[in-house]
Amino acid sequence: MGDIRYYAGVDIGSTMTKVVIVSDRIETALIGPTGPEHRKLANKVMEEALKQARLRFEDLSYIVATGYGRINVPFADRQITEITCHAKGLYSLLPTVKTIIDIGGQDSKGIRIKDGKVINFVMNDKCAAGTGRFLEVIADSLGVPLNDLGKLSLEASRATPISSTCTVFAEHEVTNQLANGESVANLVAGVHESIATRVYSLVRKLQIEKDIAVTGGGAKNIGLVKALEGKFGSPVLIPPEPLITGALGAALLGKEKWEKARLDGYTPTRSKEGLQEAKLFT
Amino acid sequence: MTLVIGIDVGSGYSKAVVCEDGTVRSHAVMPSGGNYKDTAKAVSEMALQKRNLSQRDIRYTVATGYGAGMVDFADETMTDISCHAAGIHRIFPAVRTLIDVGAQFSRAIRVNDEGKVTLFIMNEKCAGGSGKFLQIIARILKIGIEEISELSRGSTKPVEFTTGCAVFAESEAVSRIAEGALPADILAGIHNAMASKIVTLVTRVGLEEKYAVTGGGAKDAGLVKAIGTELASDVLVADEPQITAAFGAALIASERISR
Amino acid sequence: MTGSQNSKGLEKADRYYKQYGERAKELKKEGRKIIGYMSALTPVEILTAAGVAPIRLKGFMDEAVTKGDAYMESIICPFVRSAFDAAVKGRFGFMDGMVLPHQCDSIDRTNEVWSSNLNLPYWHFLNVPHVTGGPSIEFMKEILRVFIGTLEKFLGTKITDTAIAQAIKAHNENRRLMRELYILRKQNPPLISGVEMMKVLVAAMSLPVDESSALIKSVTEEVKKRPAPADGNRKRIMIIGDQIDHIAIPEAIENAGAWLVVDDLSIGVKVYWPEVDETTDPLQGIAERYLRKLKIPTTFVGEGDTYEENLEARFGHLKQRIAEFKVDGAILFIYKYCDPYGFEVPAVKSYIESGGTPVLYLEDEYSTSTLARVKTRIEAFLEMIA
Amino acid sequence: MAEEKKRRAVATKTAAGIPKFVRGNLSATLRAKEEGKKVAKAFIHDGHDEIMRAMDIVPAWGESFSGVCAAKRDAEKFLQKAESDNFSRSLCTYATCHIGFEMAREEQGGAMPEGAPWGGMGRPDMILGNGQLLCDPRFKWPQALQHYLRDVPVFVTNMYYPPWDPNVDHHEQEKFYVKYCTEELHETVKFCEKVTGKKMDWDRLAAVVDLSDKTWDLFVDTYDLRKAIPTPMDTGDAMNTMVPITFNIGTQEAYDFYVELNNELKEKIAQGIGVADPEKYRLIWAAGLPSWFALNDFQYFNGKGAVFPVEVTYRDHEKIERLDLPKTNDPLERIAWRWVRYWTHWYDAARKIPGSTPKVARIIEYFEDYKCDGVVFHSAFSCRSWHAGIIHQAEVLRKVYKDIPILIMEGDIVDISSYNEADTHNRIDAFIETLEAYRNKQKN
Ligand SMILES: Nc1ncnc2c1ncn2[C@@H]1O[C@H](COP(=O)(O)OP(=O)(O)O)[C@@H](O)[C@H]1O
Ligand SMILES: Nc1ncnc2c1ncn2[C@@H]1O[C@H](COP(=O)(O)OP(=O)(O)O)[C@@H](O)[C@H]1O
Ligand code: SF4
Ligand code: SF4
Ligand code: SF4
Repeated sequence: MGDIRYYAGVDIGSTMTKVVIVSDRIETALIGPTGPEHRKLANKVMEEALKQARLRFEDLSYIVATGYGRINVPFADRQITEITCHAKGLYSLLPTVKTIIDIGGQDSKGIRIKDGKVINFVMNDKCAAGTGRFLEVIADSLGVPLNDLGKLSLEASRATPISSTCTVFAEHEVTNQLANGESVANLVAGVHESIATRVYSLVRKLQIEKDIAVTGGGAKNIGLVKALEGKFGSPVLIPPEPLITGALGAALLGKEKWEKARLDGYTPTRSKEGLQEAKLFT
Repeated sequence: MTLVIGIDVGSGYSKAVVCEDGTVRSHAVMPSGGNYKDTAKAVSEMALQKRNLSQRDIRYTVATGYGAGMVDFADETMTDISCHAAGIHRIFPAVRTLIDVGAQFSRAIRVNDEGKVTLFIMNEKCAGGSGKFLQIIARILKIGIEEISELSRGSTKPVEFTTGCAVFAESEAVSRIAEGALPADILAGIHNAMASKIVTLVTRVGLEEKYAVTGGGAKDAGLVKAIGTELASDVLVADEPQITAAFGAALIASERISR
Repeated sequence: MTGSQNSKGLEKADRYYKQYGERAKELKKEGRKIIGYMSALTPVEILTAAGVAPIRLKGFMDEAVTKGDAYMESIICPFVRSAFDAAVKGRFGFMDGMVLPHQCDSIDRTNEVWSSNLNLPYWHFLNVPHVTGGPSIEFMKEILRVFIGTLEKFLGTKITDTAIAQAIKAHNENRRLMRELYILRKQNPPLISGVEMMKVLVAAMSLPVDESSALIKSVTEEVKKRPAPADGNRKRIMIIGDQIDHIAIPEAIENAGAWLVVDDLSIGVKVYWPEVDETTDPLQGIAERYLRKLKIPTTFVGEGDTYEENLEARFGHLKQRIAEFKVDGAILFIYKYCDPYGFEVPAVKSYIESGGTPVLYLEDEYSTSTLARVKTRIEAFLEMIA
Repeated sequence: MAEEKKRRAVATKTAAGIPKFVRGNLSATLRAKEEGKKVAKAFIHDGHDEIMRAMDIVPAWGESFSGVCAAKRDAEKFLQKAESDNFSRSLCTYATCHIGFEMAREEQGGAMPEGAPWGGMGRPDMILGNGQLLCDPRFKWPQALQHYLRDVPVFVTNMYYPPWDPNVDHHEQEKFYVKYCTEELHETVKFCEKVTGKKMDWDRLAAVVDLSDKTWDLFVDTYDLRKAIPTPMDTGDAMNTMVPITFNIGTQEAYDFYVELNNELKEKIAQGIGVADPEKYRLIWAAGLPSWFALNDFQYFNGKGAVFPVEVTYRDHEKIERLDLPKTNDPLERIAWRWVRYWTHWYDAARKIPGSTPKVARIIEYFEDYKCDGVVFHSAFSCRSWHAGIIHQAEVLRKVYKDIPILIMEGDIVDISSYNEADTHNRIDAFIETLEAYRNKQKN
């Protein structure tokens, strides 16, 4: 092992848990295959990731937790918001990017970065409309796997307008339209259009500058990405694995913190806690 | 025979009530699904079949509810607000305030001494206070909607939800369960959250004794209790609260043929 | 822990904060009349001169609005809704009367909703103008006279000019004392935390002026004596908004690893900096303070020759505070449905940013239930300016 | 489509001239430069109309502009533009729509934003506001606008009227309120003189004020014709025919318009032509600006036999004699008295009914005079000024008057995003059933 040091980032999202371990390169990246039921089991994903990288927990020098569930991850050394982490992670992958749009399960955000640093950001409010969760709900009720939504919507002849903003009622609207003979593809396209509209009006509050990147789970959906490109009137960049940018950023920030501490003349001690379940509510 | 039928095509459930001279002969309830037209037919068939009747035996049909317009065989349509009032008036003539908890809307309705609506208010365009909320929670608890009532009974410390959004509450409930919260406490938490939204509607129309809860939500004793606690007074619930509007529609149908 | 003698001030503030109105209740038992009021625009000097105990109404961020919504539309600013809800729930049951000054639509368009639902023995709507020119000062004096007249009628006593002049002195002194306490926050780390300060500010507005002054004094002494907090390596934050009167917000800021060192709130700097001129006619002095010196977006300022000049007149004080208190970042916390503050957001944000201070703009409800998202934003903001 | 046809049948012919007025007002702002006139961004109902008309200042009405955008269902892009600079969606959408429009124009170096309705509106040379009792946007909107139009001078006056207080006699206060208003109006004139470089012609001003008094009276007489059964004109129509009195008061065209409308209504009455056939229910529109994007909802009511012979919205006038205005030679003082009395003349009516309020007293009077059966309120979420306190009005109305059917609708003036036609129609249906129930009860 010698001098190689390992740092981990854990992104406990509202929908998925992501773990990235870095050294001088990305050692491993793992996305919790589970749904919301298990997101507190960040430790399990971490174990998996360690296994994959053939490392032991003790090999990690520093762990940063981020995401919606970052608050109570006992084995993390530090918590950093997903905004900073996404910016960091994305910048390391796509350094030309100035505006990031992150579409996650619980919220959508717009982040403006300059030299890898956040200079401004916006987040949506407490409603599921315009978030990835909206997509999940619709995918579920249409019986289409989340993975296929994007492709499917590309076959649409038009985007069916969805009039309800409320996710719950929109779901209802979609099922009704379906019964009335509207095609699944058109409906999915309509849903993408509706989310893109919401996200666009949110992100507009930033002085949008190119390049624009889309990250988070929403970026895995080509239909949504296309709808967004339509709104922005320009193509957007997508990182190779958009789900992990937050965790990657967290790991990189961990590395940075650790190294800076070393320069300042001390070695940060790891949190005493071993791998155990996180808590999301107090 | 002066048989009539009232059909309530709700956004969640469709209900049919067959009446003869103002008394219920049979009724049926089924999920509305996506195709209101077919469901309306199916639910009325179902109610008729229970008494070996057919649509030909029916003198008058009144359709109501969200999808009333799709019931092409109806003689007349009425809004479910009036039908709820008509129905509850026959069941509890003393009731002056009515709380209807349906799948998509919750409403507070004031009824006069003749069973006519004098004022009504609905919830806004957010599912946070609607019956749909219950369905969502039942799904994640992997229980039938009819089990909610019983299950919520044992709660000792209701969960306090950090969000009013039905969608996020769903994920929150999931996590809470994973963290060991009891289903009973989750349900009680949802009941409290819903009750406080519903009670606002009630105070807006003015609470007058007596009051009743109707609609599918009234089948949930936990919710009814939470509403009662918020309002600090007793609440009436019919035996089959969910069919109140369909019953009301049938009563209106009877009225039509007696004229 | 310092000795109990010394810890009195903060402890008291904490108690009055937690049991808001406790002192008013006691005073009522002693036979004092209690007059509640809304907003920074109520001339408390006149209430004090009348011999009543004034208490400013507050909201309760951690309580859901339940009763109030039955009478008040949800298009009203959530702070007013919360305060009204508390009032109809009887939390201010000790009030003999209330003064509602014309501040904004959320307040003045609900005047009748308040008055008829609370049905108090005394009620006054004080029609404070929105502009500040000469005719407005004269007009303000007229409505102050009407106000005084109704109070006199209610109390059955005369409110003399001498009494008003004395009250002005007392309130100026009170403001001076509070500013002294604020000054202790200029140090790094500040001698008093934002959370503690919030409690003091809230407690102070629930007390008669002399008791309020005594409280502030004892807090100042206590704070000066206790050892300074160690952690000086934190960002220094300013918060700007209308009535933020719950510790949840300073807590969110300070738990995220920053110090809240100064504010521009309507229960803080906005009311404690401007004084009433003691050398002129009392009503003239009061009119000028409330119309011209109080920096609140509901009094229109536009007398300058250029827009830039007006910006200085409207927001110049913010830059001063930022410099004096060495602020690293400002949080603009505006309630939804608030037109006066809402329309200013682009102007105030760009004004502060032009001075090199980053601004986080948050638009929110008045509720701790939505705070989780606010916290994330605050944390991200701190990381951003780190 | 069927509804479109019906719509034409019920509307007055005279109302067909309204688009000309609206367009005319917009294009006047665009033409002003060539004609050497100054344009003022101004507010309706602010007491500035006559001053502007007498000084040849062309008013640019922000409310009208945003209303037109809304009616064309094309406001979203401007709302979003404003939102992009952090103007909240919860703010007055007349304001944010207009500000968004001006922002877009400034960004394009003065070029008219694409899709601005009817050629758009000219850039103002000055902005007039009024921090009056009516609403916050009336002084914050000008200030916010100046953020993007920095060279354009802003002037804000304050015109108050005594607040309603059952325990305080407003008569005593009227004088100093009028004095204050008059002084403020004089300040406004000074400001306008400075910007235009012209002096006020006081005789001309007096003539304009007389003309608006005359128009004011004619307007009320004309609207009173709607008391006829069946009513010849509906609120849906009135939301159009209010344009001349609201935006063109003090001009001969406005006066002439009401002459024409008056004739048409008389004719309709003579022939017994009503808005709805048969007319079953008469309703009062008791508060609220309409949803401009959903004016067809009035036709939906009409189709169910319900008509609105009267509304409080935009009926910003009562017969002059009723206001009992003191004599004065200062036309500005005249405006001030008219303004103050317009509000306070309801106070005495309110005092006669314990527990009532001026707004409710007014509803009761109209309800009786126009022989109404029910009350409809509209609550628009982005304007607190007219829409806060509606629940309270409804409650007081029932308490001090009688048990009458009431409907509170919810929507917005400009922002269509929360509007749902099916829901709205469903509510209207239920309300019609309620009216029927009351009707039957009365019969028994
Ligand atoms: N393969 C996929 N195809 C399309 N959408 C996806 C896919 N995977 C995830 N998503 C979307 O991404 C969201 C989760 O994104 P993520 O960034 O992990 O959010 P969070 O951090 O809140 O868990 C889901 O709500 C879903 O909408
Ligand atoms: N047995 C039950 N226990 C609890 N809640 C129920 C039960 N049955 C139905 N519900 C609730 O009633 C709602 C449907 O009510 P209903 O009056 O049929 O609505 P709608 O007419 O809008 O379809 C469901 O959303 C569910 O919340
Ligand atoms: S509108 Fe729907 S999605 Fe939005 S908060 Fe309400 S329930 Fe949630
Ligand atoms: S926050 Fe705004 S709307 Fe609310 S009371 Fe203050 S000024 Fe008025
Ligand atoms: S009255 Fe209402 S709509 Fe008109 S400017 Fe004021 S807030 Fe806007």
